[in-house]
Amino acid sequence: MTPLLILCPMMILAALGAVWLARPVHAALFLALALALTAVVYLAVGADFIGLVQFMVYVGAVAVLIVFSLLITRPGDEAEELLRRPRSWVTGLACTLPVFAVLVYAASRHTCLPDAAPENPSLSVESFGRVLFTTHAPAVLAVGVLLTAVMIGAALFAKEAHASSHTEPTRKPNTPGDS
Amino acid sequence: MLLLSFLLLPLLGAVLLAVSPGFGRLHAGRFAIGWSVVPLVLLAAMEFQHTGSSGGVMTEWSLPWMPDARIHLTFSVDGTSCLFLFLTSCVTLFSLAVSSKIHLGDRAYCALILVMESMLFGVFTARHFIPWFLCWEMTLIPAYLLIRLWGGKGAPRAALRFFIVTLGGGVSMLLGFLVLQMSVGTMDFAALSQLAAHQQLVPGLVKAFGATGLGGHTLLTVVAVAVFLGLAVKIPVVPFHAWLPDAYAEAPTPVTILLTGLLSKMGVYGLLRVFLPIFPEVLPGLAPWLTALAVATVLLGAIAALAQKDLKRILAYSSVNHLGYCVLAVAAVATSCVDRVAVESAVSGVVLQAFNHGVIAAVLFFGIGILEDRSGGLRGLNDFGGLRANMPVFSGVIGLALFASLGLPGLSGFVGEFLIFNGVFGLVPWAAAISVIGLLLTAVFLLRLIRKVFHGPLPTPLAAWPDLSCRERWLFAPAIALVIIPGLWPQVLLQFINGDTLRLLDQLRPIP
Amino acid sequence: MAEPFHPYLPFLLWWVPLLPLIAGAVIAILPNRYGRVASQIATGALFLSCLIALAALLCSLTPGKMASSIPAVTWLTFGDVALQVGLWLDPMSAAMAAMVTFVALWIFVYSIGYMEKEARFGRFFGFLSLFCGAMLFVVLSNSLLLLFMAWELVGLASYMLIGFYFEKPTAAAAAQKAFITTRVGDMAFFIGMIWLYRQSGTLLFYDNGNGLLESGVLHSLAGATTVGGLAVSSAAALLLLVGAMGKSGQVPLHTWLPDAMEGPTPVSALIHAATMVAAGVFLVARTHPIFSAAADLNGLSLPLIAAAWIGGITALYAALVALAQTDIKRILAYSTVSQLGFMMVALGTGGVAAAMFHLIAHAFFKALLFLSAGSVIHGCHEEQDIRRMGGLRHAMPKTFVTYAVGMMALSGFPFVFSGFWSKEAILHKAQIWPGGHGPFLLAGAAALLTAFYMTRQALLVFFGVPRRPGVAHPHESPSVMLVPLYVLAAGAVLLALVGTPVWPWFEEWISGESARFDSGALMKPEVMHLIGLSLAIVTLGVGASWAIYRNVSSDSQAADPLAGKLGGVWRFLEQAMGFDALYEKAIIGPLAFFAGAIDALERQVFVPLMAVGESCVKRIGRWTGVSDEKGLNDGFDRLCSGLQNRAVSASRSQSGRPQAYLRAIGLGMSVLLILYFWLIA
Amino acid sequence: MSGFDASHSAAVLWAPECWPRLPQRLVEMLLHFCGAPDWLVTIGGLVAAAGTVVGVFLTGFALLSLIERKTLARIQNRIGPNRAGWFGILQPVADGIKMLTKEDIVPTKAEWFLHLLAPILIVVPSILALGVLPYGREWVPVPLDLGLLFFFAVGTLTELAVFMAGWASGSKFPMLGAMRAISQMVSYELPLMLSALGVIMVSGTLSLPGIVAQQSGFLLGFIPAWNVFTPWGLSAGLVFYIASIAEANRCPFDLPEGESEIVAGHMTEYSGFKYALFFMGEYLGLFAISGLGITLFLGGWQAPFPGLGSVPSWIWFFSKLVVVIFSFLWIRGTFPRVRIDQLMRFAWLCLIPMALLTIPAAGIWHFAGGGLIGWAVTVPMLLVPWVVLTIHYNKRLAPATRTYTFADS
Amino acid sequence: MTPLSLLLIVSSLWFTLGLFAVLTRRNAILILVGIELMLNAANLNFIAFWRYGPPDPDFTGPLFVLFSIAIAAAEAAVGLAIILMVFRHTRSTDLNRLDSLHG
Repeated sequence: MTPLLILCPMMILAALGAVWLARPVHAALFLALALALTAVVYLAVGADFIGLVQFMVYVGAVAVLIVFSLLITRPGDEAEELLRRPRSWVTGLACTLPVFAVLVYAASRHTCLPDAAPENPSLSVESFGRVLFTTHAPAVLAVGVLLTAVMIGAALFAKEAHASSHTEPTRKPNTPGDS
Repeated sequence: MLLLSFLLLPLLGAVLLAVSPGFGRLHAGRFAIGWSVVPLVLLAAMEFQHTGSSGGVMTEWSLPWMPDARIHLTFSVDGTSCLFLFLTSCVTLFSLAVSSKIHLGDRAYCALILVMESMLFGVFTARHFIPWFLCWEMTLIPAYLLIRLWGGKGAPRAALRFFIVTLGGGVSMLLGFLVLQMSVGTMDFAALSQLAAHQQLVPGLVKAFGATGLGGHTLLTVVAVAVFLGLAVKIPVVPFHAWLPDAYAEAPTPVTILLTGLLSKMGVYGLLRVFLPIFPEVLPGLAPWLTALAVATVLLGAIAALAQKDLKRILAYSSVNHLGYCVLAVAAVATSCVDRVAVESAVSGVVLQAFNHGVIAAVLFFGIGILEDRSGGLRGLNDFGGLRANMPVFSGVIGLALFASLGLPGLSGFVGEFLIFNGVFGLVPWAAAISVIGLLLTAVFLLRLIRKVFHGPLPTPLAAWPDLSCRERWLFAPAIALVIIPGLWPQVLLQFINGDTLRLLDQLRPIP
Repeated sequence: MAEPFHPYLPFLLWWVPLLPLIAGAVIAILPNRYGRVASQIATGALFLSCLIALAALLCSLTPGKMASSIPAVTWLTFGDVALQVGLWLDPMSAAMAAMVTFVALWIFVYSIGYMEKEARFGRFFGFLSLFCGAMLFVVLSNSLLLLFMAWELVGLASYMLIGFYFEKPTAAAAAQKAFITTRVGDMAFFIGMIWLYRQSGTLLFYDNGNGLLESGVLHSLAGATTVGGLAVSSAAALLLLVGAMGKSGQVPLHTWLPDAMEGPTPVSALIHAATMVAAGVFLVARTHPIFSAAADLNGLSLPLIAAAWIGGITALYAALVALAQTDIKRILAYSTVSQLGFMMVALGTGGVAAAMFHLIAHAFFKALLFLSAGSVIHGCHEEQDIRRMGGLRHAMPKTFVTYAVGMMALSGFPFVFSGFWSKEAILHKAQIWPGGHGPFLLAGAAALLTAFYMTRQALLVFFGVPRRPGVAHPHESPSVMLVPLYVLAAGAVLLALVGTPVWPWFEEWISGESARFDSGALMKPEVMHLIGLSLAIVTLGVGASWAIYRNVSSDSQAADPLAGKLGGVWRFLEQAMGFDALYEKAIIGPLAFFAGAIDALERQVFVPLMAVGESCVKRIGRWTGVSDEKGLNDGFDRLCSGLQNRAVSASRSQSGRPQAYLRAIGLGMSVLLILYFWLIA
Repeated sequence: MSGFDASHSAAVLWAPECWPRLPQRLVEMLLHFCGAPDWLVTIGGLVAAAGTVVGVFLTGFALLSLIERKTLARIQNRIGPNRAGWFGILQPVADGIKMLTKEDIVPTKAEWFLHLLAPILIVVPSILALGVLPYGREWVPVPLDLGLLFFFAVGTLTELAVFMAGWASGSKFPMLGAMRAISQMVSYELPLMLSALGVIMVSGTLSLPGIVAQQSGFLLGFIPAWNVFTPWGLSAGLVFYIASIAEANRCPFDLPEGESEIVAGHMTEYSGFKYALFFMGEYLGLFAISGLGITLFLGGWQAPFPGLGSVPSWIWFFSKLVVVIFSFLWIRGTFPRVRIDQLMRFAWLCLIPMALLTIPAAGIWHFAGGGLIGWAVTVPMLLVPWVVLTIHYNKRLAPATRTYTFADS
Repeated sequence: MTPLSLLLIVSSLWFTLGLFAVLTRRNAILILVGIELMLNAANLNFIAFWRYGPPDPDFTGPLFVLFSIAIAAAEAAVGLAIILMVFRHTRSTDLNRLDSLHG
């Protein structure tokens, strides 16, 4: 409980930063922070494996991808973003507040669970892996196919980019006096 | 599944060719040639698997497609099919191998040929009308495109004519089988022949179409004629042959090889495996007409060949003449099947003749292709002379094929003709006696061809032509082996079909 | 009786025909530059097969074990019917095989010298080997089918050899003519064979009582009748006879034989002596039981009568035509036709043995004559016209001697030459033939003329003065060509020993009886008569010829002495009685016309008909296309454009900004949620 | 993370095998003796253990920076640092003092916080990673069950740090350098992890000590049963080795800091101690990744020959580390730097496919039990692609023939 | 407040914030950030329920999270690839400029 009490406010703040900061890079870095904190939460509640995976995938890959694409696209100045803030507020809140209300309402209903339920033991990697590769082997396969497809798709995108934007410099033998 | 993969294999090759732009100039051809070796290997495997079994169905694959209408995609291979499949694989491979580099650089060309091979496999293995007919008609599209796109000057016209006429035949056949489907509710060949053997086709027809006021027998005759029309156009039988000389002459040589070596065999195959077993009831009535048409085909083909000046047209008519013998044998079997030995002989003869003609015609048309290649497109009878002097190997090979074509014993052509005449004489002596003139005339025009092209003084411009190149020799070698070996040892082919022959014989006799 | 003479014979006998065939195949794939090797292979193979054939001959001499079948092998099976082929050795086939291999061997040897300078030296031996192999199969076959197949191969080989100088249009045409003419006969043979097969169910000659030539089958064949009450055996035999006529150059299918002189001389020798033309006669001899199956009490049947008459006519016709020829080889060619006529007469009149004896004797001396003629031609630098020769006996004494032997054997010089006795035997058979005297008279006349024209030829070639200024130095041939001549000459003489009436060993042997020496046979009155007649004929012919041609002018352009006397008849004979022209007019012309007509029919009727159908289809297609375009498509287009206009106005609300959509969705969902809770509440 | 076990026998404790753990033990004992609660004892022990590792590797870093310069100098036919101390042995100390005393410059356009955070974030993951490696039979600073996963997970943090450094500097070269570095690291991380998968499959554990234990024993009595001596292990080890060079940004894959092109990459705008931190992070990363490679493929602390059990196992680990690091130096001195497109293509078209191929190979090996069948199947399965790829790259990457003309000729 | 409800509150807040980002941010990449937040909110719920919910011997929650992470990674890769493609064409990642679908 104690780690959670420390972590949760940090998570909320990080999420707020990710959503609210006008500078895209800052927002992205806050996202990374938020995700890393999630990983820590997972570790804290005993889901070690999931936590490490979360760290590896989200912080190591997704966040890096996002900042990388920000590097490439160089989004414009935040002044404009800040200007249109008030307008977007209204609609945004109008849509999200009911959702939040419903979620909180639903969360408050978890009391239907027996209070005295014992906490589940922490995640054992071996038995987890056993379940994963026996009962859920088809799903693993499906995810594998999906990832392969994504990899190929991404490679194709990249290839097209390569073809359109990048031409390999051709080497020419040095001409005399060029040295 | 071996069978299914075998059937679809060339199609897969075609698809691969079609979707891979990576095949550059020559690679498409190399790929296609290499690919078309595979069916031969598979066929050998199939044969090896079933070696020792006494004929019968070697392998079968069936898929209920529209079970309610009793339409199954049934394919099976028996000895006769096996022989035709072998022919198809060989001739397709040969045709690809002899194609010029320009053709082989074209992915579409190679792909179309492979598509055609697949469809031919289907025709020679399908045991239900629907898949059979689908494949049958699907061969037309690649054939049309091949003639049209790579043919000579008159090719568009010839191709269109070929397409329309054969399609017309197909429509007639389709109508015939639809009538059968509506009356007896099946289009499965085996089921139909079973019904025919139990004489239940006529009652079925009467029940379904009695309202037309025609008798059941007449109705069945009409259906049989409709089916025959479709087959006759393909073979072709006089008077439905007018598309043939132009199409053969205008098509590029490898495609001509396919047309004569394989497409015409579809008709013969259909006569033997579809027409005869399904309509034994009305055959005696139709037989005189069939015989007359067959004799006309034999004679007209031979005589018309005498008047031709174009080598390809000569050989085209020669094909008409040779396939006429097949039709003749079928007509004789249709007449009566009292003389059991004669029927066996005729039926075996038909298969052998079809097979051997496919091989021989392929060699001959390739020979003409070489002549065209050397001469820059000439192929008139009088454009050549004395080629034996500077192209001895070529002359030897083509001479061998020509003699095989005119039925010299020891070469493949003789066995089929002997068996056909043996059978026909036992069943319809007069037809055999008349058709022998065809054999004689075949010798006349083929020898004339030899004399004009290979003998006589050698014109100066021709003296520079080189003899067969190493590649051409190696192309000819297996084909020539296929001409000689079945001539000396016909059992190598006959052992495949003897079982089927006996089965067909049983189908022809009505079960009381 | 069917047990083999020798344990190895059934195995070895196959090699008799196979060896030359294999040699031919080997030579076919041997590059042309190995000509000498090819000739050695061919000669060697033939030598081996000659040895085996002679061994077989020796085996078959043993009395009591007259015939042997080599076990038949199944060649093919159709349905459940097996078709068998095999070899057969009886005196007839043994004698023929020995003769063919022996004579051909010497022709091969001769060819090595004769063809020395040919570019296609090797090929020539390949074809010769093929020729011999095929002929040996004809001779040894125990199956009509195998016989037919070999028969056709003989045709192929002859085609190749006659057309050996294919650059010459005449040679190419002659080859084609030979093949097609004989194929006319072949087709009849083909049908006859199939008829026999269909009728009897077997194609084996001898098959332990079930063979075609054995009494059971023969009975049934003779019993069945066909059109016009003819027995099937007779009808089929007639068809076989037509085949034999084609191969053996009987009138009217003889025209190819003189033209076949376009081939090299050894080929002519081979065709005329050992291989090709003998095949026809041999066929009739072999299938003689079928010919006579339906014979009446006199031993007459329609095919036999036909054979006798055709033979007689051919003999006389060819002898007449030979009178007027000037080409040394053409004269010999016609003489062959004439002699084949003799053999046919013998076969028709029932003398198989006589026919075979004449066939073998003829093979020797005709080979001898052709080879000698070749030697002459060779010596005269490829001159073939006898009017431009003359006086050669000084220049080529050895050739002259051998030629003279051959000439005398052919003309039937009495007593020491085999030709005399064989011809005498034939005349004897013809004379006592119950079917009439026609063949006998025809044959007798032919014999007279034979003596006449052969003497004429000999005189013109070897006697008198040289009539050709160009031929300054005719020379004798090399010994590789001469030795075969000696051997064949010896054979032509020595054969006489086994065919005299005193000791008719050959006849008895062929007909399966043991020979006995009977010196009294010569003194029988009918024999004496006949011998006298023969003597008279020969004397008359030779004498007349001597009288006319003894002093031929030295001018090579001068007309023949007889030409003036005979006038138009001479020209008629010179053109071989116009058979070629007749065929040209009666067959080839109409056929060409017919072909043209059919072609016109194709182009004018069938193709337009098809075009009509095609254009109908096209028109229907165009019509449906237009109606589709105008009716369906236009209507659909209008519908679409109407829809489009409405849609444009409707699409204004779509800003294209995804977030606007999302917000709309979000708002909508919020409203729904509120609604939901309101409703729940 | 077991608590302090007071009953640990002194004999074991004082054995050479346990020397490296002495600080931890001592702290634990001290805290226990002072009556601290268990969790404090544990934490204290862990801190001490970490301190040991950090101390050892910081010393190693200092030594390595000298050794590298000396070695490179020998390779390039120079002498290298030779002024400070005996054979320049005090050079690292001098460098360190120099770095610490230099002015810390923060560019005006930079974001000072991220600019500060980046070097720290570079060092932290390396140290974290070093913490889980098994250095000896008894010396595993933090024995995690998921050690390998942990190693990779923290390793990914480096990328973010590099990004921060590049972006926060607010200048061109760092930005370009960061882009290069990130793309390179992302690309080479894949083969790195994939090649480790085979080991996981065969050993059946994610725990690094477990992986080392699995490699114990000898084949035929003398070949160590290390993963590198199996076909798939050799293949995966090769991939791992190459990828680790790239992951450590070392020559010939040192593009992110290619001096001739982009000055010093993401470190351009750093100076003083921050710069030193970057350096430290890199060298610590090098140690970590080499250590992981040793653990996965070279048998970790296992002795290379039988009969050497009495030698403390961590000696073997560090010997191997020296060899591996030396090979890195050698490579750095030998190979020229590759082009960025060659680098990327090599990763995606060669290393990743090969790494993927090792996975089924390892599976086959695992199920075939490593016998003859395993050899027969996996050797061709891996050898052929390697040979083909090698030939291909020899052709593709071989530079065009150049003709040089010299100024003085 | 139990740990479960704490986590649930956090996750619903995350979800709302993510949704808010999706609706209001104009940079496509930042919209992706919002999406990631939403996904993680869901993951958090799964873990929370697995840990503090009824007994779960089959690890349904972690399993779901694992798959979700895998798929989210794929989604991020593809999404970013698409955004980069779009950027290459329009030189912008501003969603409001990508209105070529408008009616």
